[in-house]
Amino acid sequence: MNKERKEICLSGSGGQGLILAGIILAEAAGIYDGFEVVQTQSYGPEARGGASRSEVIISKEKIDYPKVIKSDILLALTQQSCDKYIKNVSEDGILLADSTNVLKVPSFTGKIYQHPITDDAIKVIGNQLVTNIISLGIIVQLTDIVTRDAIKKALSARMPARIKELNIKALEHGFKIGEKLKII
Amino acid sequence: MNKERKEICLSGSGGQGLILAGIILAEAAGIYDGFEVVQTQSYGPEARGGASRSEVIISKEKIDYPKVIKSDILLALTQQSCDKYIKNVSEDGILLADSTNVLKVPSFTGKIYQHPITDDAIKVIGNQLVTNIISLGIIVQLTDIVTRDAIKKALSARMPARIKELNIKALEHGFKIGEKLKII
Amino acid sequence: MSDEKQIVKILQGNEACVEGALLAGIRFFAGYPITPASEIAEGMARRLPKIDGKFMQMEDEIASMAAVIGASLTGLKAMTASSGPGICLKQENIGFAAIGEIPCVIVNAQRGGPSTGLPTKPSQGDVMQARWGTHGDHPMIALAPSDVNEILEITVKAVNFSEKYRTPVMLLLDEVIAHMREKVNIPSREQLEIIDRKKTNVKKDEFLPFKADEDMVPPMADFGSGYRYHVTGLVHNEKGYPTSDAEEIDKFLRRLSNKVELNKKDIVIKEEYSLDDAKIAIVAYGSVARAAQRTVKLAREKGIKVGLLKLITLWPFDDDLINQLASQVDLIVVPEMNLGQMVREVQRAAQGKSRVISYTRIDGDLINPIEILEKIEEEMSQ
Amino acid sequence: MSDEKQIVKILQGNEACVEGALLAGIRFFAGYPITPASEIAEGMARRLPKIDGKFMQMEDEIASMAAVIGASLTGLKAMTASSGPGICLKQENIGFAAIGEIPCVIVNAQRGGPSTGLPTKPSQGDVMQARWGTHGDHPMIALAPSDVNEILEITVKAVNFSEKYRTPVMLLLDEVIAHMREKVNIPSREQLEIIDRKKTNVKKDEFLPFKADEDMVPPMADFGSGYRYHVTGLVHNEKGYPTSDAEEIDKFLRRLSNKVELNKKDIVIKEEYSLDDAKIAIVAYGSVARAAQRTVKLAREKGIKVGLLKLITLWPFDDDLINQLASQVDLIVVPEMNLGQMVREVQRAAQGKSRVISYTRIDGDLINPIEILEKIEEEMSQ
Amino acid sequence: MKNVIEKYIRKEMFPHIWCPGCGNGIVLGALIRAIDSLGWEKDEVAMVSGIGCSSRITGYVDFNTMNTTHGRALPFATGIKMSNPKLKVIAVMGDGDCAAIGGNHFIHAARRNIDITAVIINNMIYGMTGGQYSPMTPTGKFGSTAPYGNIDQNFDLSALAASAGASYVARSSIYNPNQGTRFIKKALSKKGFSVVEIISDCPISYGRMNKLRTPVKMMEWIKSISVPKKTWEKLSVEEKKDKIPMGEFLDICIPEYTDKYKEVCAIAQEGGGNE
Amino acid sequence: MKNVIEKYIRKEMFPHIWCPGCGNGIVLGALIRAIDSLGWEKDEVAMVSGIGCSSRITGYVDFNTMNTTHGRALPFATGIKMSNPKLKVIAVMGDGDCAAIGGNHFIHAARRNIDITAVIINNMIYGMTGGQYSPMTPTGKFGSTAPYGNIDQNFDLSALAASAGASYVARSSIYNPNQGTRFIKKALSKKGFSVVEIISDCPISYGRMNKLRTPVKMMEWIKSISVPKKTWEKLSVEEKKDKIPMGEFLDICIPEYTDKYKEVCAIAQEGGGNE
Amino acid sequence: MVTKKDNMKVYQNEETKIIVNEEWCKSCGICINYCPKKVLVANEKGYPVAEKIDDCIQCMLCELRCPDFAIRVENRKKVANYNMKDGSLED
Amino acid sequence: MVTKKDNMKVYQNEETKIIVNEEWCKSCGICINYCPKKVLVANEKGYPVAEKIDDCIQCMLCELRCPDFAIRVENRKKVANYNMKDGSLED
Ligand SMILES: Cc1ncc(C[n+]2csc(CCOP(=O)(O)OP(=O)(O)O)c2C)c(N)n1
Ligand SMILES: Cc1ncc(C[n+]2csc(CCOP(=O)(O)OP(=O)(O)O)c2C)c(N)n1
Ligand code: SF4
Ligand code: SF4
Ligand code: SF4
Ligand code: SF4
Ligand code: SF4
Ligand code: SF4
Ligand SMILES: [Mg+2]
Ligand SMILES: [Mg+2]
Repeated sequence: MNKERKEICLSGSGGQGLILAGIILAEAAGIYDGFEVVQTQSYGPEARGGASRSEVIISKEKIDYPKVIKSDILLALTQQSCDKYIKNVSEDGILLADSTNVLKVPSFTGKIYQHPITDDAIKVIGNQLVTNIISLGIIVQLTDIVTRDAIKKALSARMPARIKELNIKALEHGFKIGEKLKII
Repeated sequence: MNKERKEICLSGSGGQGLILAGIILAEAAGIYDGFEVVQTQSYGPEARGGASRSEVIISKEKIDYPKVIKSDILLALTQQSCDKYIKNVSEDGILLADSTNVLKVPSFTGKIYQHPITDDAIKVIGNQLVTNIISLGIIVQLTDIVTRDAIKKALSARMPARIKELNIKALEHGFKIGEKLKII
Repeated sequence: MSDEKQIVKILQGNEACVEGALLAGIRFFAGYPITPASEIAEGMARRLPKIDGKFMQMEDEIASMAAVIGASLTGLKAMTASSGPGICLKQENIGFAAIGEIPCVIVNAQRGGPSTGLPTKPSQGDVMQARWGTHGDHPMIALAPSDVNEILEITVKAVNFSEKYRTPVMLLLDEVIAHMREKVNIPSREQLEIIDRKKTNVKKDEFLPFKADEDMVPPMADFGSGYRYHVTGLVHNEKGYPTSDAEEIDKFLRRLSNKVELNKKDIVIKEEYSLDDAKIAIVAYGSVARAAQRTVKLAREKGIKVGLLKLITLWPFDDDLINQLASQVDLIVVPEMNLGQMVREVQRAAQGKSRVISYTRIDGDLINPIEILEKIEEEMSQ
Repeated sequence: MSDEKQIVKILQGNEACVEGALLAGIRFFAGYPITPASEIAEGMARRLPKIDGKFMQMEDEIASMAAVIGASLTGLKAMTASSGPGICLKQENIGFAAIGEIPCVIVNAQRGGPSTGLPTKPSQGDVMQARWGTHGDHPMIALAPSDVNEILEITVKAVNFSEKYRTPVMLLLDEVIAHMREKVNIPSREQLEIIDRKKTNVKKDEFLPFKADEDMVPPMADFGSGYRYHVTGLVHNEKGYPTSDAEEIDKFLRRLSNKVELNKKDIVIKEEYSLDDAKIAIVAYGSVARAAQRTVKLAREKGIKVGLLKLITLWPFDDDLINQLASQVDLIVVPEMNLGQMVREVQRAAQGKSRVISYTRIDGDLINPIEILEKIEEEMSQ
Repeated sequence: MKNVIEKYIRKEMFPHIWCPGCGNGIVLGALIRAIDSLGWEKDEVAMVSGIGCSSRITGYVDFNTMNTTHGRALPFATGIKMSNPKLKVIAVMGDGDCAAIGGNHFIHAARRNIDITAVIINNMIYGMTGGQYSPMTPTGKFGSTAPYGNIDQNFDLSALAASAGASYVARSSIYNPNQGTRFIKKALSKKGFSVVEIISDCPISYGRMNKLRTPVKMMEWIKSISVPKKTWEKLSVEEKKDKIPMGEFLDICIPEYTDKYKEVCAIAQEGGGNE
Repeated sequence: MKNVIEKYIRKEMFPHIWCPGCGNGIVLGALIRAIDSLGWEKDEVAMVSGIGCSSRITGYVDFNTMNTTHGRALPFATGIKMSNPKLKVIAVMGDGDCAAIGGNHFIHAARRNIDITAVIINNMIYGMTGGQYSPMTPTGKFGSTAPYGNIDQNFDLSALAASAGASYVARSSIYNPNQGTRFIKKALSKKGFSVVEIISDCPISYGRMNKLRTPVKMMEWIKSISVPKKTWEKLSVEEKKDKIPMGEFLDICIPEYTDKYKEVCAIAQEGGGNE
Repeated sequence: MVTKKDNMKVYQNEETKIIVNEEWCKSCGICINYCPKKVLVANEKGYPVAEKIDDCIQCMLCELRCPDFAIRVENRKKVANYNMKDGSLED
Repeated sequence: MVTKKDNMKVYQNEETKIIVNEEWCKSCGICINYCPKKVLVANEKGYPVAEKIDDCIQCMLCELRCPDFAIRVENRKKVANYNMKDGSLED
């Protein structure tokens, strides 16, 4: 990571596990890679887990303003979130769109990566719930925002035993896709 | 009444009807004699009628400060109240002490009148509860602070029919005592 | 006839409050007893049923405040009364009345605090609470009369302001004036300016319950009158529905506060005594203002040029008024029966243009005129 | 060993608050759920039983506050947490804790108000309520951290102050920092200064429960420890019994407030950024202070000499600090997520020595660094 | 032809904010059907709620509606009813709203026997705030503030309402919406304070923590704990454990508050009373 | 030889502030005698009250005492009991204190079945504030806020406590101080939430407005409305009117709250729970 | 027979008309699970499809239990109405 | 026999000692009215005087019902104690 402060926005709809993804990413960066890190989210009416956005800021220095100013990386798992948050991505930023749901990618000056992540979760890993983790894998592989080792450790530490293996599998699948996307 | 502002302090213990006496005096002065008037009192813990002091200020002009600064007239129905409030009577003021209870009159530069008012209430009128009204009668007769007509009207207006006569009798008894005391 | 109109009575402050409220059109009262405000409830309990008004003693102060708001929504002018401990409990629902823009009057007959404190002794310890007691930014009008006639008159004003601005209004009494009896001239309704809330007259399906007119106040409709709408304590849009749109939020919350702040001219009531040539000003309110009035007399007798600015409207606070005063005088003394609350506002508004000092008394007795004078003389000699 | 002492975790603000509280010795928590404070209760529910501490979910916020006070009297360090609507309800019993001199900590994770307002959005709308929410003159300490590490650290301080001064302490979070996750270095107990309340050691029949030492704070005794005494919300004498003696009242109420006001030096915590050569100062607190920190950077990059005074202790308010700052700079900007609350205190303390302006945002989003900078530039061009 | 539901809802507010499978919508349906069956005008109905997921209900119906503060629906409703007794006043509350913070208002409204119908949507949890246990969470079940299992007894709201002075008390569940509609209709028709408690689900909060994550699982569980009142009475103490009786528990005729208040006005206006 | 009362009171506070003939003193006597008969140490007793004339009681006894805020005695007491379960915790409340503003805490303390004894001095009026009617003022009687007669139903506190989950519930009166002492003793010995309601007088406020101005007249009236529980059960509805049953209404053994909390700690410390 | 109108899916035969509002339906599965005649099945998005509409007995349970007012059953012969048969569900 | 000690009035015979604390007594009249043996009469200030102390049966009712702890009955033969006979007052 060469920029002082990296801003990542993970967006989608409630129930897609984006807060958890943000936390894992933050833990990877903060605990295992030794960066400073802030993770925030926005909620719907009162706290019923209806969050649609989770933000992570990673920096070598102490982080002052804790919210995303311009995202360096946007993950969009739904069309709505893609349309809404793309405006706030920096000009040379990165968009990762889940083409299962994002059918129309908005015009954007930065880099665009597309992959049917939800489809993969269902078909390759066999569980829609790991869409978030596959996404993490792709992002890490694409951007080296944290080390693969760190994200793996963070994921392992978070996951209860019975679903750990499944999630690691999802993460590694994400790495693979990331590698492929990078080449394209 | 020649002084601009007259301050009267009616003191004793709770249950002696001093607030009522203050109100009647205030109504006599305010409604029937056309003065400006303020009546205040002090309470014990919360409002269980444990007041020990009722103050009336009568004036030809609008009354600013509503509390007694130096009493012109002090009625003391108990020893305790006499000892406590005598300090705050003006040098040429008047003390009316109920000698049934006030056995030791403190030294005082003004005029002192003494009469066993409670005894009279019991023995002459036949009801201890009219001690306050006899006292009013004495004060009015002694000081002309309000007209006798006014105090009589105010008393009549306040009292329920069944005890009106008794109270008028007490008031008039007070007038008589006042007259006697004046002569002494 | 004209004799009958002006009835003269010796009334207790709390009784005058009842009198004023009924004249202003209060027809619903819900309360819970507390010293020194109970006589207001007792008066209402006696009087309201005689005129088909509604009196309710609720299970607590929270419920009283709620019932008052509910009643106001049906179109009745509504009031509650309490003192410190009870006012604390009302705070959450006062906030609801503010955000729901529901007219109502809350009387606080102040006694010594904090907590149960000094239940039968006077205080002015709740004047900052009156402004800031409920959470979040909200409008607040608070009025503090200083004699029994004024209680009647200002109670009418309190009801009027609540109706005019669709907002809770706090009427701040203190134990001295609440329990004091004075001669009162009771006016007739015709002699008074009585303001009723603006009612909507748009078509029923075009009604936007929180769309304000130019005066920043939306016209209202009674529950049951055929205009069906939604009232919520959530931040809402003109339709009355919850919103999380930043622009709508901003617009609504600013209007809510501004309808009071920007109408200060109309809301601020004050009286001035001997200020014209004064070099020293006393700023006072409530029963203390009456001591200060006498202080002015006493000081002038001694040749000291003291004047008095008596504040009746405490909130919104009139910065300009104080700022001008500070330009004129060398010293402002603020005597209060608390540890120095409104003096902070005076200091803020004076902006260093004159010295501002606080004189405080908290032992349960009314500040007397001589104390204030002594304080002034002490300050003069410095 | 030293590795084990400093544990690094990614914690949510509310979690850091739990962590800090437990380190400071909190062993009793009573609460009632509310967004955005619920995670504090949830953390306590999980953690306290593991260390034989007591967690209670009460029937409402009033009861929670009461239970906390009762618990503290038995010797346990005690805490509650809520947000605006619940804080309103706690006010009466906060006053009781103040007058009874019972240590306890109240966390207010602020959300948008008034009333139900904007339950999931951040705000700083309760900072004046923190000072003036309960009726009557009372002491108040209120602390506002601005990052997750600081939450942990300041929570410890809040508990310490409450114990040291025997007084309720308000810890003011806002939704941003309450729900935000950051890297936290969790210290060991040994690395922290932990203050426990002074205990009495006089003979049991000589104990005067409200007789203060020189520091104005009376030593305490636990209920059940053999020192039997009376605690009341009435104004009381040194023995703890209700008094109506003017001198005792005055002495007690002044000591009560002064033990906080006159110990300002110890209680005021603040941080300064680039103030040395600043001609413009930002005064900020809570999450907004972090935006302001960046504003300072951005401004300096542009060559504008801006500095930041970050207030952590909001109450007692340090007039002198602001007054000095106002002497140094030409302009003070106070950005707040409310309609301008602490700015009033800044204006008061500045006494006209510098211009003081308010920048407000209330639409539910954190103020950003650029807005503040723009405001500064706008003011500079005037 | 307009559907009965459509006649009463604020369509622009739909789809509503409730989670998939949340019982609040089922109760709303039952309530609307009951009101419709009585032929009431929309203008004459006032509906008041507190705060909670369930309390959002007032935003969805086209009556005179109020979404107040947490726990306080009943005193707000009381102010409305006293001021305009012609209005039909309904208070809808969650279990936390009604039985935790609002418990006092509940028993006092019952004591006054004021003509208000209280509908309690009892999902046995604080839904809105994310699953803390409520006074109605069964002993032993989990909540986010009861991670080791809830040790509190829970209220029998019906017994409480009855002992406090209500006129009509009944309990049903979202499994049985016809019964719910019928009870609500009776409650609405009752002059006096009437209470209908509807056992509901919250797959998100209650379900998540109690291994009942889907609406259907929650519904099955509700079915499994429901016992008709008549059956209930015959059960042993042991058998009653973890079960909830359904049915009507009280239906009496006693003087109503706003009626009695009219008498007060009459006495006052005749110059009576205790002078 | 020291009198039993003297052993427990703060003599410097006497004579107390209560009015002549006020029942608060009689209840205080009964309470002290009950505690004495159990041989409890003064140090191990904590007594908590709210606000009202009756609540001044805590100032007069030489225990760990607390005179709190109006209506809140029970949650304060709950904090004490939870924190130090070894303390014997007693909450003394007035009828307004307990049943009006404090009603919710009352039913919740009962629901938790926490080991606190609640003693309610029911003089059927707000004494301290000068005679406003309370939720216990009998229908038809007068108060300063009920100048035309009280139209409210009043609570049956015993029924309420029982339906909310208490372990022991009894009622006596100041006419019968031995019975009061006996019930309080049983209540104190009970593990769990126990309630003793003592019907009391207030010649000043209640008496003044209801033609019972002397202590003896009030006492006679209390005697006249008291009916032993057994007799009560045999009365017709008509005969029950204006009468109050005296006796023990509930006495059961169910798990107590601080005990159950110990189990929570055990589970937590064994690493159990719902992760 | 399936017709489409806005987000309304209409299934009907001569006796019964079942209307599913797919904009409001949240795929909770309640209607499908509790249809006594198994008339309804879930499509790939979880919305109910009236596959066996001919088996429908118009018991209305799907409509009454739908938390989202997203399914309606109309009796095409009689006036559409909801079922108020008391106690029909007592169990 | 009457002795005086501070404000304590002591009335006694061989079996019974009745002590009235006149500083605490508020003349409520309860003890006097409810003494089953009419042992007590009021003096001019309303304080109880044990005129017929010989009739006293040590039922303790005066002591138990005194709201001011102002009257005490001691059994001079046995150890003074209060009466805890259960149900003795049931009526
Ligand atoms: C005074 C106050 N305390 C707490 C809250 C937070 N709060 C909002 S809803 C709720 C509980 C909701 O539970 P319930 O009443 O059962 O309704 P549900 O969401 O389950 O339908 C709480 C505690 C609040 N808004 N106000
Ligand atoms: C929050 C609050 N509300 C009201 C009061 C005023 N107040 C003091 S005592 C009391 C009622 C007393 O009645 P009760 O509890 O029956 O006790 P009693 O005086 O009859 O013994 C009231 C309303 C208060 N102190 N605090
Ligand atoms: S959280 Fe629970 S109660 Fe709230 S809407 Fe979702 S399912 Fe319903
Ligand atoms: S007012 Fe009534 S309750 Fe209070 S002390 Fe006097 S008699 Fe007792
Ligand atoms: S009406 Fe009954 S049978 Fe027909 S689809 Fe619905 S649930 Fe099935
Ligand atoms: S019950 Fe309603 S919301 Fe649920 S699947 Fe069926 S139609 Fe959709
Ligand atoms: S003990 Fe009994 S008999 Fe003797 S004086 Fe007292 S009441 Fe009378
Ligand atoms: S009962 Fe007590 S207070 Fe009353 S008269 Fe007898 S001794 Fe005196
Ligand atoms: Mg619920
Ligand atoms: Mg009472």
